[in-house]
Amino acid sequence: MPDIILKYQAEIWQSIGETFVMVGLSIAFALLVGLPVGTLLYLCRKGQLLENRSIYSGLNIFVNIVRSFPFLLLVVFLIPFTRFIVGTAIGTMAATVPLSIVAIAYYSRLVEQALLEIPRGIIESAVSMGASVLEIIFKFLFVEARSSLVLGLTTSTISFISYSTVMGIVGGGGVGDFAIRYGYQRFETELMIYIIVMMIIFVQAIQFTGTTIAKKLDKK
Amino acid sequence: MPDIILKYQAEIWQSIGETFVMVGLSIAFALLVGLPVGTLLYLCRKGQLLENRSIYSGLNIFVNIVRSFPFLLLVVFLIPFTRFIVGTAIGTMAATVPLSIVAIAYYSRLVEQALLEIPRGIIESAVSMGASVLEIIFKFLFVEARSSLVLGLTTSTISFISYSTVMGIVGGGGVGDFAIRYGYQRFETELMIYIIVMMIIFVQAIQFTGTTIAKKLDKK
Amino acid sequence: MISLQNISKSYQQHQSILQAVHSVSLNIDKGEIHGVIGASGAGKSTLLRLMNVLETPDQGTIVVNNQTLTTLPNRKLREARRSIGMIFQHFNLVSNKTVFDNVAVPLELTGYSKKAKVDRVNECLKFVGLEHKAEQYPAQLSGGQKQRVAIARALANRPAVLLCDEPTSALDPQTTAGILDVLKTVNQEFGVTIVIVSHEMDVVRSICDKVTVMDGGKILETVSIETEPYMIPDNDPKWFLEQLTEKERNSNA
Amino acid sequence: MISLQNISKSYQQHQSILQAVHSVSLNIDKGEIHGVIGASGAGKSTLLRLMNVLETPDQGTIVVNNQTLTTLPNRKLREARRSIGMIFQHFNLVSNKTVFDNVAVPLELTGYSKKAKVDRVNECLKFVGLEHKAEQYPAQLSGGQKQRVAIARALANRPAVLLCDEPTSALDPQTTAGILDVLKTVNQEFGVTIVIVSHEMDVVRSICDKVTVMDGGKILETVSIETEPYMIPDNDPKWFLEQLTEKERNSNA
Amino acid sequence: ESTPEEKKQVDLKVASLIPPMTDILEIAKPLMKEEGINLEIVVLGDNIQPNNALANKEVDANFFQHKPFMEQYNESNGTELVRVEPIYHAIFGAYSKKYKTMDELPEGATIAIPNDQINLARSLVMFADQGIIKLKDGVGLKATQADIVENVKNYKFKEVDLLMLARMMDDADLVTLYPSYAEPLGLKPSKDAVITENVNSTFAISLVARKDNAKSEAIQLLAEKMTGPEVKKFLEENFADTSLPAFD
Ligand SMILES: Nc1ncnc2c1ncn2[C@@H]1O[C@H](COP(=O)(O)OP(=O)(O)OP(=O)(O)O)[C@@H](O)[C@H]1O
Ligand SMILES: Nc1ncnc2c1ncn2[C@@H]1O[C@H](COP(=O)(O)OP(=O)(O)OP(=O)(O)O)[C@@H](O)[C@H]1O
Ligand SMILES: [Mg+2]
Ligand SMILES: [Mg+2]
Repeated sequence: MPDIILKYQAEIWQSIGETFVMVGLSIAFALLVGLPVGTLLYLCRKGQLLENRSIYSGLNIFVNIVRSFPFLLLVVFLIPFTRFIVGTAIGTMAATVPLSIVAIAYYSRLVEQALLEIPRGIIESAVSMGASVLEIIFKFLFVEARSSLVLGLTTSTISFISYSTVMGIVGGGGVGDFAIRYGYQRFETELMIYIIVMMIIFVQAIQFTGTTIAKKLDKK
Repeated sequence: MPDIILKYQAEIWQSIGETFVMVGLSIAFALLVGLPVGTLLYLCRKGQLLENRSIYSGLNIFVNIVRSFPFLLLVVFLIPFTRFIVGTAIGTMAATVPLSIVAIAYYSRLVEQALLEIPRGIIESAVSMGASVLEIIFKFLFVEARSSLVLGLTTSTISFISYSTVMGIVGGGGVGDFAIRYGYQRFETELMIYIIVMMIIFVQAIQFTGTTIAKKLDKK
Repeated sequence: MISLQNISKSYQQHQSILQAVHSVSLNIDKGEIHGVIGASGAGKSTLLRLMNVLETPDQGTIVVNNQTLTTLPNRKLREARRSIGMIFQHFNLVSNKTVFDNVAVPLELTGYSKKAKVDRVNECLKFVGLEHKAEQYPAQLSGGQKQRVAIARALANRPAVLLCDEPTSALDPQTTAGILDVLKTVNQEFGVTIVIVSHEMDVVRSICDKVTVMDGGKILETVSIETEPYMIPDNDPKWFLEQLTEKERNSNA
Repeated sequence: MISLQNISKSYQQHQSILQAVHSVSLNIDKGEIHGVIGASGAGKSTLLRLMNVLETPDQGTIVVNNQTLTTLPNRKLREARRSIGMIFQHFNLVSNKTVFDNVAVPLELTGYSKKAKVDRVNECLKFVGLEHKAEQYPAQLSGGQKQRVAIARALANRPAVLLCDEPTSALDPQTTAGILDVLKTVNQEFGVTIVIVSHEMDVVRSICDKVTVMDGGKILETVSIETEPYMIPDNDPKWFLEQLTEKERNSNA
Repeated sequence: ESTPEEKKQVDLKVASLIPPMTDILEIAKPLMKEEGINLEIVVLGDNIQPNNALANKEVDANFFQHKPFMEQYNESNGTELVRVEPIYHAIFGAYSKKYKTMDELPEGATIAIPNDQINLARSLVMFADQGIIKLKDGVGLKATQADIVENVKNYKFKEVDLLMLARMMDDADLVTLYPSYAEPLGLKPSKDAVITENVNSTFAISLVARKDNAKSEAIQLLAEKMTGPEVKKFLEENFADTSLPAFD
């Protein structure tokens, strides 16, 4: 193990932990909120099962607003909200609030797109069986789009990691911020490269896992 | 027109111009390079037409590396390359280099995913007609996936705008950076809000255009 | 059982409007096996899809099982549809579910117990001769096998009405005979009303009580026919050979 | 013209291996119309897909038009395939191209001039009776219309060999008769070799010179038959009615 | 069982950005512990958030800015942050790879300067003080490029993030740098700078707190430790001519 890594061992472990918290919670919110929001976006579209102009426009605008904010300013704008939710606006937990909101907006768009690829015939067969909307979602849409949904979550997770590197501004920490602060700002180039290599391996592993699962799930 | 906007009119126009240059070039590279790279990723996959483990792994790793780098550090790492390409590492043109590389990586992944949704039968029919790989790409793959490709480019463009807001660090400018520097750092909150509203409208317009075109193109 | 009153359905096509079904009225009695025939594009599939309001008619009322589907609130319509089985011209199987799971879906929707579900699915797969393919995915099946899965799925929930869009179009004569047998059985034993779109005249003749002939979106006529048995071939591949050579001999003679 | 030597093809299924085609050898002469029949899942589609190496055989050689497709380099294989038309069981139309553009694809691949292309596409659409649907997209067509587009597409490039997987499965008898006429014409006038998988015995009898019967992945036998004309119905919807009532009368009698 | 000493444990949170600021706080940490004060260093990533956090009482003090910057923040946000103690001078300078003096710098040369308001102004003021450009009268630390009224040699000022400046030595003819950024490049203000600013106590990096807690025992104790001999020794040993103690 290179000296420089040993020297900063404790900080590195801590920053890995912080990244896990930030990205982990973002994924959780992407799934718990982004998946439903994306599904609603799809269902409320023109010509779809729950066609509803106002819900569609509302969600669509929410997603676009979140995605059009410069991320730094989104973080700043959300500070009052963050303080309301987690009691403070600095630190790792505080960083998860803007990250999760971006995660929701980001993943919901990919979910919408994945569902749009499902052939009409499948939905027709579901309707003809008298399936309720919830049943259509769980027994047809999510089954048929599952490999796209996994690929989308993979892409999203990698983006969340990338977003999390900016969270240093509110003291969120994480490996990306560590690389910037210790490696870049202190010109510890070697340390920075080790951290970046670590991140690349990590991202590569996520992509590999995602692709493999998606392939396993795809029976088309 | 609010006074504060009139006061900074010149700067705002300039920053809009800078955003257009950065995002425009990113889109151009996404299309010129990202589209082919994504298509290759798809074609070289296991079980596909040009199955080729080494090309696939190579491109896949390139895309993952770009996407796993903290964006700030990517900008820094690319400085020598940027300098080689545009002669300098500061300014709007210099900012387009890392942005375009991110654009390529980002869009190519979405292209790969869009092409994966094409039913096998379509490709089989192309093969049975004796179409060459290039003909399959242009006369079948891109035709059948065109609405997904447009939606993917829409999502990407919005991400590029978001990425471009960070390019102030190398003097790239742009509206996002303007909002950060004048609005956030100089506490001109009103100005910041105007700019953000402008960006939201802009993003909304892009999304609307993309969705409309995609819908027009989709005949499934 | 099924009653269509003055039903029309048109589609926007390029620059013109196509009247796929035009002021059609039709009554089908309970327990009847009703055939629909006509040229390609005559509007047969559209008519069938109107019967469970999969296509909303531009005008007219549709009554199935004493319920006016065209005015039924959503929840009620769903319930009504659970007792209307449908076999699609293009099968519409869920490609990420196994054969077993595809057939199980309608049972899950009506809340069958696990045990009852397994039994019923296996029973239906046996009807169509696909017990051994239960764990396969649709992409691994031949055309005829897919079609038979779609038939098993439509039968699974013991529907009161069965709408079949060319249910034997991908099947060889032997398998067709087997499927027709199954349809006749459910019709006779459980009183299932069956509407069957088909272009195979032998099939229509052998199973239908009444037949509606469509042309250009309109009903030309509905006639009652007496069914004549579908010549059921042995389950022996040599049958194909005999068919060919026997005829051969005939024509040589 | 087509010669298969000891061809095998197996698929991985769940936990077992399925031998879809098992050591098949078959010779089809130039200008022959060759039928392939057999039960659902017998391996007919697989055999057909092997003939233009759309499925790579596990073993054996395939020679078409004096070219050994199994060993041909990629470029040559592509060229060879341009003169082999194929009609798929599931049509495989490009859903984002109009009917016209779907049929035009093979012509663009061989570099027809714009004018020649338009003429030829219109000609082929006329063969299948779909001139008026040229600007429609596949999603706007009925099942039979889609199938006819697939037929027009396969004919467009004036192939030397035509591989047809149940080309009339979605067609009513009248349209079937029309299509069979077209196939016979290209066979007689241009010497096109045709392989036709079908489960409609009437179709096979009426058009094939030789017929191969498949069972469980193997060839049971190949027999020569004398074609007996397909009863060509009038292009009048009343024909359906006559069919029903006439038989009716017969059986009443 | 708890001893009276443990009962007195006080937590003190201080926001900061980069070394040597964070180093100084690290030195103070064990010293504060002895006094029963648990010093927690909160590292943030831009130069607005530490003041926001302080104003919102999420931290008790911060250590990253000079007085004018704090005053500007107070003015814009209606807050009452106060300087507790100046700690060290970071001498701003301009460096070049190619040129040794301002006279060598050709007409139209590119000068990279920070892009945040206060440091942008500070570098413009530095050039103005040396007579290289002229600024509008009385703009002081509000200066932007728009306030340049005279620029005889037609220099082009390029605004770049503070973090990025050190990497711009190859791209610009002249780069303005904080010593903490110049040092890793082996550049020392006294020896290598083309020009430096006048040492001016207004720009000393200072410990800042709020009006309501500035006088508190813990903050005062921290100020004391940060100006103690340990910090002085550290700065002299490690940042001899880049960060000069602003206390004796
Ligand atoms: N891609 C595949 N993966 C696994 N098994 C397959 C695949 N394609 C075909 N099979 C199996 O191979 C066997 C032969 O299939 P094939 O499609 O050739 O039958 P077929 O004679 O055309 O039948 P049908 O008349 O029903 O179309 C079937 O049992 C089928 O399940
Ligand atoms: N979604 C649609 N959009 C536009 N036109 C449609 C649509 N669906 C069907 N049509 C048109 O309506 C007409 C009737 O179609 P339908 O599918 O009912 O015919 P069919 O009698 O079932 O024919 P086939 O025997 O070929 O399946 C056809 O001309 C078809 O082109
Ligand atoms: Mg139909
Ligand atoms: Mg088949």
